[in-house]
Amino acid sequence: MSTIAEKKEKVSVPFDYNKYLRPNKLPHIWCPGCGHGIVLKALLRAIDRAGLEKDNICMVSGIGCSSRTPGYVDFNTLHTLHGRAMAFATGVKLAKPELKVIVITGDGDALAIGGNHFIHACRRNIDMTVLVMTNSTYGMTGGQYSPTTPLDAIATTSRYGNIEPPFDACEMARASGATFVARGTAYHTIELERTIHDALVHKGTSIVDVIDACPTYFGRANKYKSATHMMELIEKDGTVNVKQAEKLPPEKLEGKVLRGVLHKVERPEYCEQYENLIMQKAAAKK
Amino acid sequence: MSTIAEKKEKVSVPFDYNKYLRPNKLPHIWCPGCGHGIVLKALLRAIDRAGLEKDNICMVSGIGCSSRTPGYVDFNTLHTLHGRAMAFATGVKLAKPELKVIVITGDGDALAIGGNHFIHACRRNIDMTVLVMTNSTYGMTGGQYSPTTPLDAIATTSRYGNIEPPFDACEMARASGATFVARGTAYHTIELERTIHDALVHKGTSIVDVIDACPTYFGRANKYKSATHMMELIEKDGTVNVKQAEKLPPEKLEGKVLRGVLHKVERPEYCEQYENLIMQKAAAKK
Amino acid sequence: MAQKKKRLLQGNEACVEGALYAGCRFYSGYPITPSTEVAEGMSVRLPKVGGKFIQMEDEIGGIAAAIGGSLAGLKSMTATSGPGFSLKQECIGYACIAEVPLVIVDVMRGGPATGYPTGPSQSDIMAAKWGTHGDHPVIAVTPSSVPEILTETVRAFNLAEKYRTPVMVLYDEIVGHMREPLTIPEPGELEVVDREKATCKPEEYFPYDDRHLVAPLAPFGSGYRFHVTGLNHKQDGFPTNDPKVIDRNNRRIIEKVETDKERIWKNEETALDDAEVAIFTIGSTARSARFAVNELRKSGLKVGLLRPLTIWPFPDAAVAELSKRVNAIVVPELNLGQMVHEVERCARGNCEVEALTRVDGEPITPAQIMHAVRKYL
Amino acid sequence: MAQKKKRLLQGNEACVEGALYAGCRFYSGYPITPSTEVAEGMSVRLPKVGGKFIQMEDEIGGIAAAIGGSLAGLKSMTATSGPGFSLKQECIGYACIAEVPLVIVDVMRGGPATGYPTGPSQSDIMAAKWGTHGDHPVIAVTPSSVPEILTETVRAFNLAEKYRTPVMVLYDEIVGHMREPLTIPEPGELEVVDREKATCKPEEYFPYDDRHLVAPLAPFGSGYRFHVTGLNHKQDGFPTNDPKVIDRNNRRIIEKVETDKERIWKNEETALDDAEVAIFTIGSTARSARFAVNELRKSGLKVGLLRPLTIWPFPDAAVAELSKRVNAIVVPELNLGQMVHEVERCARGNCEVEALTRVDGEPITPAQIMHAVRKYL
Amino acid sequence: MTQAVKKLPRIEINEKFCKGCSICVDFCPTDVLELRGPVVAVKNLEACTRCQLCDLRCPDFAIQVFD
Amino acid sequence: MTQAVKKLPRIEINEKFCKGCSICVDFCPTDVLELRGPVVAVKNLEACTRCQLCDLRCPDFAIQVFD
Amino acid sequence: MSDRYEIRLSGSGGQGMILAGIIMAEAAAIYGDKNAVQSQSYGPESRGGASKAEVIISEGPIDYPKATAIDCMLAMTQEACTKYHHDIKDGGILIVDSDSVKDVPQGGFRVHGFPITSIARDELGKVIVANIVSLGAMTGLTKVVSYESVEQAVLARVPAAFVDLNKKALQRGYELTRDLK
Amino acid sequence: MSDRYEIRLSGSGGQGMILAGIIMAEAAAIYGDKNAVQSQSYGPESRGGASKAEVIISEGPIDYPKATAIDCMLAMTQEACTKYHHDIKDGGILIVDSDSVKDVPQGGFRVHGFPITSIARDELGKVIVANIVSLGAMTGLTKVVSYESVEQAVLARVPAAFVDLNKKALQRGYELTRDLK
Ligand SMILES: Cc1ncc(C[n+]2csc(CCOP(=O)(O)OP(=O)(O)O)c2C)c(N)n1
Ligand SMILES: Cc1ncc(C[n+]2csc(CCOP(=O)(O)OP(=O)(O)O)c2C)c(N)n1
Ligand code: SF4
Ligand code: SF4
Ligand code: SF4
Ligand code: SF4
Ligand code: SF4
Ligand code: SF4
Ligand SMILES: [Mg+2]
Ligand SMILES: [Mg+2]
Repeated sequence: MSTIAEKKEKVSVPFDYNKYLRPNKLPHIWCPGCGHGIVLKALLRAIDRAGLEKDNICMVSGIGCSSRTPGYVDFNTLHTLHGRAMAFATGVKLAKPELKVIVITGDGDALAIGGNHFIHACRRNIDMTVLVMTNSTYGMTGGQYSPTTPLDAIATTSRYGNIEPPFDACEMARASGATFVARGTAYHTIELERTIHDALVHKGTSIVDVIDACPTYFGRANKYKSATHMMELIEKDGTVNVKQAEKLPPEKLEGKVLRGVLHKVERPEYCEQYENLIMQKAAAKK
Repeated sequence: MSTIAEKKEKVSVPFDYNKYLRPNKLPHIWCPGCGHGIVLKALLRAIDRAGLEKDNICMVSGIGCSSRTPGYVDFNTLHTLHGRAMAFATGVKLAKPELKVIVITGDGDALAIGGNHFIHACRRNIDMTVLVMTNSTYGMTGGQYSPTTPLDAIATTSRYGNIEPPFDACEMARASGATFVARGTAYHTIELERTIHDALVHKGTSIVDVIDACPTYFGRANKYKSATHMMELIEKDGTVNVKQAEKLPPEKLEGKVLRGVLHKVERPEYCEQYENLIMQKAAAKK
Repeated sequence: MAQKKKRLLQGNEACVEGALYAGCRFYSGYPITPSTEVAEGMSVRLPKVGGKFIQMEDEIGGIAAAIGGSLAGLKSMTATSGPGFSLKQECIGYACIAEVPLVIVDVMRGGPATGYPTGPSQSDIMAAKWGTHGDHPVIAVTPSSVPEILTETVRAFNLAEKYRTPVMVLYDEIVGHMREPLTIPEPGELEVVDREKATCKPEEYFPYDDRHLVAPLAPFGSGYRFHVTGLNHKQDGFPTNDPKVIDRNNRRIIEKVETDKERIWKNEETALDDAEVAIFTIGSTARSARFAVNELRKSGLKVGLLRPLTIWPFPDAAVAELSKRVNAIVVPELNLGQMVHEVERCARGNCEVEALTRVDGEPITPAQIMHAVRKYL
Repeated sequence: MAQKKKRLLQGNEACVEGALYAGCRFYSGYPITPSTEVAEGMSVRLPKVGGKFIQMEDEIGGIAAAIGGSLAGLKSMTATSGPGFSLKQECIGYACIAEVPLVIVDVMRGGPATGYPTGPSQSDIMAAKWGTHGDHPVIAVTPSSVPEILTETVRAFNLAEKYRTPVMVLYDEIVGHMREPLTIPEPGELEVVDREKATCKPEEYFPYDDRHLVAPLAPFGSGYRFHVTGLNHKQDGFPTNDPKVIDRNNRRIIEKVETDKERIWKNEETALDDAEVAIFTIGSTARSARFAVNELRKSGLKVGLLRPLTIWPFPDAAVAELSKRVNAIVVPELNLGQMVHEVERCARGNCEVEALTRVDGEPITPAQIMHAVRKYL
Repeated sequence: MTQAVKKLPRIEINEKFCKGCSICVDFCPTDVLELRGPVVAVKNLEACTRCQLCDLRCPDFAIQVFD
Repeated sequence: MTQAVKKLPRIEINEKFCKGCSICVDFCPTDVLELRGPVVAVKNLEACTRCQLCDLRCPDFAIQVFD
Repeated sequence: MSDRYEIRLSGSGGQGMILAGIIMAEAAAIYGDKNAVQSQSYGPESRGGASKAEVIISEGPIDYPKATAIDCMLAMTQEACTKYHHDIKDGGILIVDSDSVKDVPQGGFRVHGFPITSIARDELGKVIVANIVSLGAMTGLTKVVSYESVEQAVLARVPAAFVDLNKKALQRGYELTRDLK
Repeated sequence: MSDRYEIRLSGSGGQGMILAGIIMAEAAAIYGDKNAVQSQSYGPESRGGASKAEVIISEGPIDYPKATAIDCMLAMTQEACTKYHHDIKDGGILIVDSDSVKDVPQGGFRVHGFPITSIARDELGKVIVANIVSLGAMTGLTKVVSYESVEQAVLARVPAAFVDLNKKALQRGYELTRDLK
């Protein structure tokens, strides 16, 4: 399955992103160095690898910089309201289960205002892949603290340092019932592509928490020198792959965030249950 | 600390509930056999044991049968909107940290419409004790399925059996950051009193998930013969104390829900942090 | 035909029958008194016809999922009451600007806030029109009997699909909970409007095609890949800052309803021909009014009733015309004065306009109306 | 006095200054363009004066916590824009029925839904009045300059505390984001109203004491133990089904504002004495209108401006009176026609009433107003 | 009515509050209580061990056991 | 411009898309790229190993490396 | 409106008054050839407390769905009787369960007391059918709907296993009124 | 209104046009003795793209806060210049950064081109102060506010460490206009 090695050996044509993009909508609105674009590219490669058809994909987002993603991709795309992506997506999926539903959301969108829809979608195990673009801030509105902002960090509404402990989106997803929970970063793009691929082919709610960076607001306010600097400190040095972690001594894991597939179980999917149980029992009870 | 034994030995005057009640508001509106009244009594005893002053208690609830509790008790009482109890409570507590804030809520109120406020209050670790009266239904509106309704159970909106897996409120609370997480039942009233007491004296967000029963809707729809029957099957036989569980073989634990204090850690409390960090830094930065 | 049978149904049950008759195949919502029976009915009935029912985590999720279901091609509905109606407001605006067909049932109860959950009321009439922020079109129908809840729910779906906009079915708790005999109409008996299909090539498809007041809406997954947003957008659905386009689109979504309002209006007139005093009211209150009109006419008093079945767009033409021929219009409503403002506006001082309000959780009685009307006779 | 210094402030910053001046010590909200600077300012300033700031998980939490803060005794505020305003509606109704003093700032942007986040608009005027379900009182002030945002925010707090009700501060993005010179008033310079204290014995305290239109509100934890609910309640705060009590309470919360509206109204009149045409407008549009009036007066044209600083309760008396002495009232607004309905209602056909609407994200210019007005001269 | 030698407990039942749910009856370890029509009643006071379980589990503040 | 013997890769840069964030420059293992004014440019094509990291991490669809 | 017949059934929550009202309305409108409207009201406390259902029966259209001048009222509890008897019209009928209603109100109406609950419990063995017993009595006293229609309506609403019991209950109630006029 | 003086500063997001506008307004209203109103507009895409700030300066009250007939406009980019120059009034001034604006629009206004960005980058070593250079030039050309007021306003807005740099930038911009009139 691994393609890192392959890629290094084979000299290949680069990936044709245009196949999945709406090229006339580019360049996108994201700031220089914003991680959202990197994540989008990994997603497109993962979609390609999973062999999904454009007509069968419905991408749903909320509001935020990250939630602007659907505007750039050539699927059925639905840019909804702040926090409501997963609720809209639930309707789309239940109404038309043959669609592959992908939700693109930000840490604010998914975990602040949208927290309730997030946990309930996970609980139902409705088949959708959710990418949470965790940049620890509300980028769109100019850098307020979010539910994933680290303690003590500076934001426009925490100018004296943040006192609210951050959520771990993966823990939340698992506790609320998601059957596939993983984490990636915008730095580890090949790993991210593979992780997203695995999420896409999973049946049920698959959550991928993607650590990325908002150099414009989070970066500047917290004295990161550049997007690169953030990627190195937060994404590269701040995380460790869950497989590698098994081999590391606890000291080395302190303060590190785990990457990779953190949780995967099989549990009946919502729409299938609806079809199998509800429709059949209803038909029987004429 | 244990008082079960003591109680059995001493022949004592019964507990004077009237001290904490608004007697002219009774009898309460709850149906015959509804567990909410049992939980309320355990809470009042726990409050007494914790030595809390009536003037210093603010009890906040949402909407639901369970959320009617504040109307009967002689504290500062706030009956809010469906799902919003913890958000209102956050305001009360932050504005006046010297108040002991107790939130009474139902499984629908706390975990369906109120899920977002629930997880965020836990995350902030704001000092309040939250009793979730989990009766696996929306009692107030006549018995629809709730986020804690078991699979296959019958409700007025799941007449063919429920296909939505239930939340584990304790798991959710822990994953979102609550520093005290416990579970009790309306059957184990002495244990419940102790658990609530421990929650009350804990500094930070303390969640007590109380398994109780709605004989009127959940009970009738699911062929329980009586309130007693429900208490025996769901609360007594369906649960096991976490301490006992340690000694039991895994087979015996299958399908059982754990009671007792499931999680307790010390972490800075929100209002204290606000006082210590924010106010001080702000004052310094004149 | 053999099965055609009269049944005694509750208003909320008739709403379920109407929705199914109209072809509704998606329901998502959150229970709330006094609308809960609509959800309960849909949960039992939808699966039998291959439709989807889901109880969401809250009212916002309820309407959001319904919008999603509609975009995926199913006729969709949600139902609620007071507090839930307030919570749905943001999404109502979304359905308006994104032009998503949807039926929203609001069984009105006493407010504000939790108010009086089981008390009848007509206090969401203005909230139906102005509840969400920003300018937007509103269509709202106001049945006043159990059979009419069925037919008006069907009409609501028809209007929603025809104008690609959310349509509200507003009725008070009395009508929602009372039972009347009703024969479910046969297929074909009532008109059922289906969504206009996109027929062009996918490359040429614009979800907000400039050439139409209402463009066809292709369902997601039908080979037409397009973008839907709640931002101001161009005909292709993508966001824009172009003032001209924004202006045009904002005005168009209102005009599509306003310019066609003659077709959307539906008024019932009782004894208005020679009336000196008119009563203007809806829902259960219109039943009291009809009772009162009958009684007063028995005494030879010239009283009539104008009962709008479409309250939004407001029947301004009918009221304006009426105001020129009567001495007074009395507006009984189960609130503290809402429709009366609109009646006053349309009457332009031509006649007296008086509100008869009640907010104690009890219905307005025929006697109250008779009393109010007599003043002007 | 030494520190008294002129500063160039943004409208949203002036709102922060006004709130602090008025004694606001609690802010909870959720960021949203174009109101975010209010939250940001409060987050920096409140801790310095011992006040509390919290960014909640969403707008509902934002207003809910603010109501909680107010009940605990602190003057409280929340700020938002369009979509957030819609989300807060249910809680607004709660504050109305539970009679909790609160200031709600709504910096208006293009809608509906996400609409045009950075585009100026005045399209929440009707939503401010009718957004929440159920009948309820509304007070809303409408400043049109940066210094006025400060003074009107102070007035909003005063009104909120005096009438125990939520008060809205409504202004458009232009006024919210523009900068003007401003001198922060000294303590004492502006009136500051504090909440009436309960003085009776705790056993005799009724939070909704029948003997008052507005009863004193004791803070939680002050030794007065009482009950607050969003259900219809008796004077002791406990729920009731008694129709008489429900009626009385529902009417009282509206009457406390209606009967005192002469004191709540605040209108600015410009060149109205001999005007043949009047302009009625608010916010940034009133600035365009004043510019237009000045220009037209230079040409000897008899045009005047009525600018309400209190839009709710609607200045019906002023408009009615005006309608009798002018040929026309022109109502420019950054929406598709909202205030104009009220003006029409109050004018009762006495004069022409014309809306001048704009919804393309650009301001209404003086030239547009001049053009509209000239028709009637 | 009982001619007890040793001091018997006093079981106070508030008939206005009791809703006859039968919880106290069912869980009394010594079968002291019974339902009489819509409310609970004492049928066998001697057997009462003062364990207070009836009070602890009564949802309606309707029964208390005094020494 | 380069007179390579072995076949060199072709690095395509879309200057309209490039926002000069420098990520590709900083992470190129062989220092092939540099910022020239507001956009990226190739400074040392020979060193390119075709590892594609620049493409993978460019947020702006602005750089691709062809064989 | 002269043929408008107004019925109110009152008792406490759980006594089946609403179901009785529905059956009465179905008897008139589905199994009979009249029109009927049934309505009810309950407080926010939907559990316990006094509850009432109303049925308006008429040959023609029924506008106002609530009682204005009651032709026949049933009261199963004292509380309901006291609270709801005021609108009975002169010449109307008040049927009370004499097991519970001791303090019978006076007025321009006829009062009939029957031991409805004890008949249900003691004679028929199921207190739950008290509402059907009372329906029988009401049918006999009012004659607004035929016995056959009411019987059909009852049987359509009860589970097969309880058909006989309910039939008996209805009949027993009806019999109570045989000697009265 | 005759003394109403309208300024528009335009460029791309991040070039500090809004800050320059604020400084201009503060120079007039805080450090000078006039009245001033500053406003700006940005699209929903707040990042990148053309951005503009406007300042109205007057002796008396300022009603309409937006530009109607611009006395002086600054354009730092071609896009901004093309998009925003239309409202310059006859006899007005257009200042362009000649490094970026190659296609200079024609009209009844005077155009002054200065290599503002290169001066900032090459002479002063910090491209970021281009906005201050342009303020200097604007001060010199418009004379609507005194140099001293502008300098005070600049210094009040910049961190202590950058006082000298900004002073120099302002002066350098002002000097550009010395020989012009
Ligand atoms: C109901 C509502 N509340 C608030 C906003 C304002 N708003 C837009 S995006 C956003 C936060 C976005 O944060 P996140 O989801 O993390 O996305 P990012 O921009 O960081 O990618 C906020 C608060 C809104 N549009 N709607
Ligand atoms: C916004 C809103 N939505 C819905 C309702 C209707 N409602 C009232 S209580 C309730 C559910 C209560 O369930 P739970 O919290 O579990 O309490 P219980 O009655 O079971 O004790 C619902 C759906 C409401 N009052 N407000
Ligand atoms: S503001 Fe932050 S999150 Fe938004 S586009 Fe810029 S860098 Fe990305
Ligand atoms: S309905 Fe259920 S939860 Fe509500 S009071 Fe009755 S038994 Fe309790
Ligand atoms: S105290 Fe114990 S033994 Fe006595 S009646 Fe109560 S439960 Fe029974
Ligand atoms: S538990 Fe309480 S309410 Fe139930 S029967 Fe016993 S005394 Fe009565
Ligand atoms: S392919 Fe690799 S070596 Fe070549 S330019 Fe890109 S990052 Fe550098
Ligand atoms: S990573 Fe992309 S956008 Fe950034 S400098 Fe390189 S090519 Fe340009
Ligand atoms: Mg973010
Ligand atoms: Mg519950």
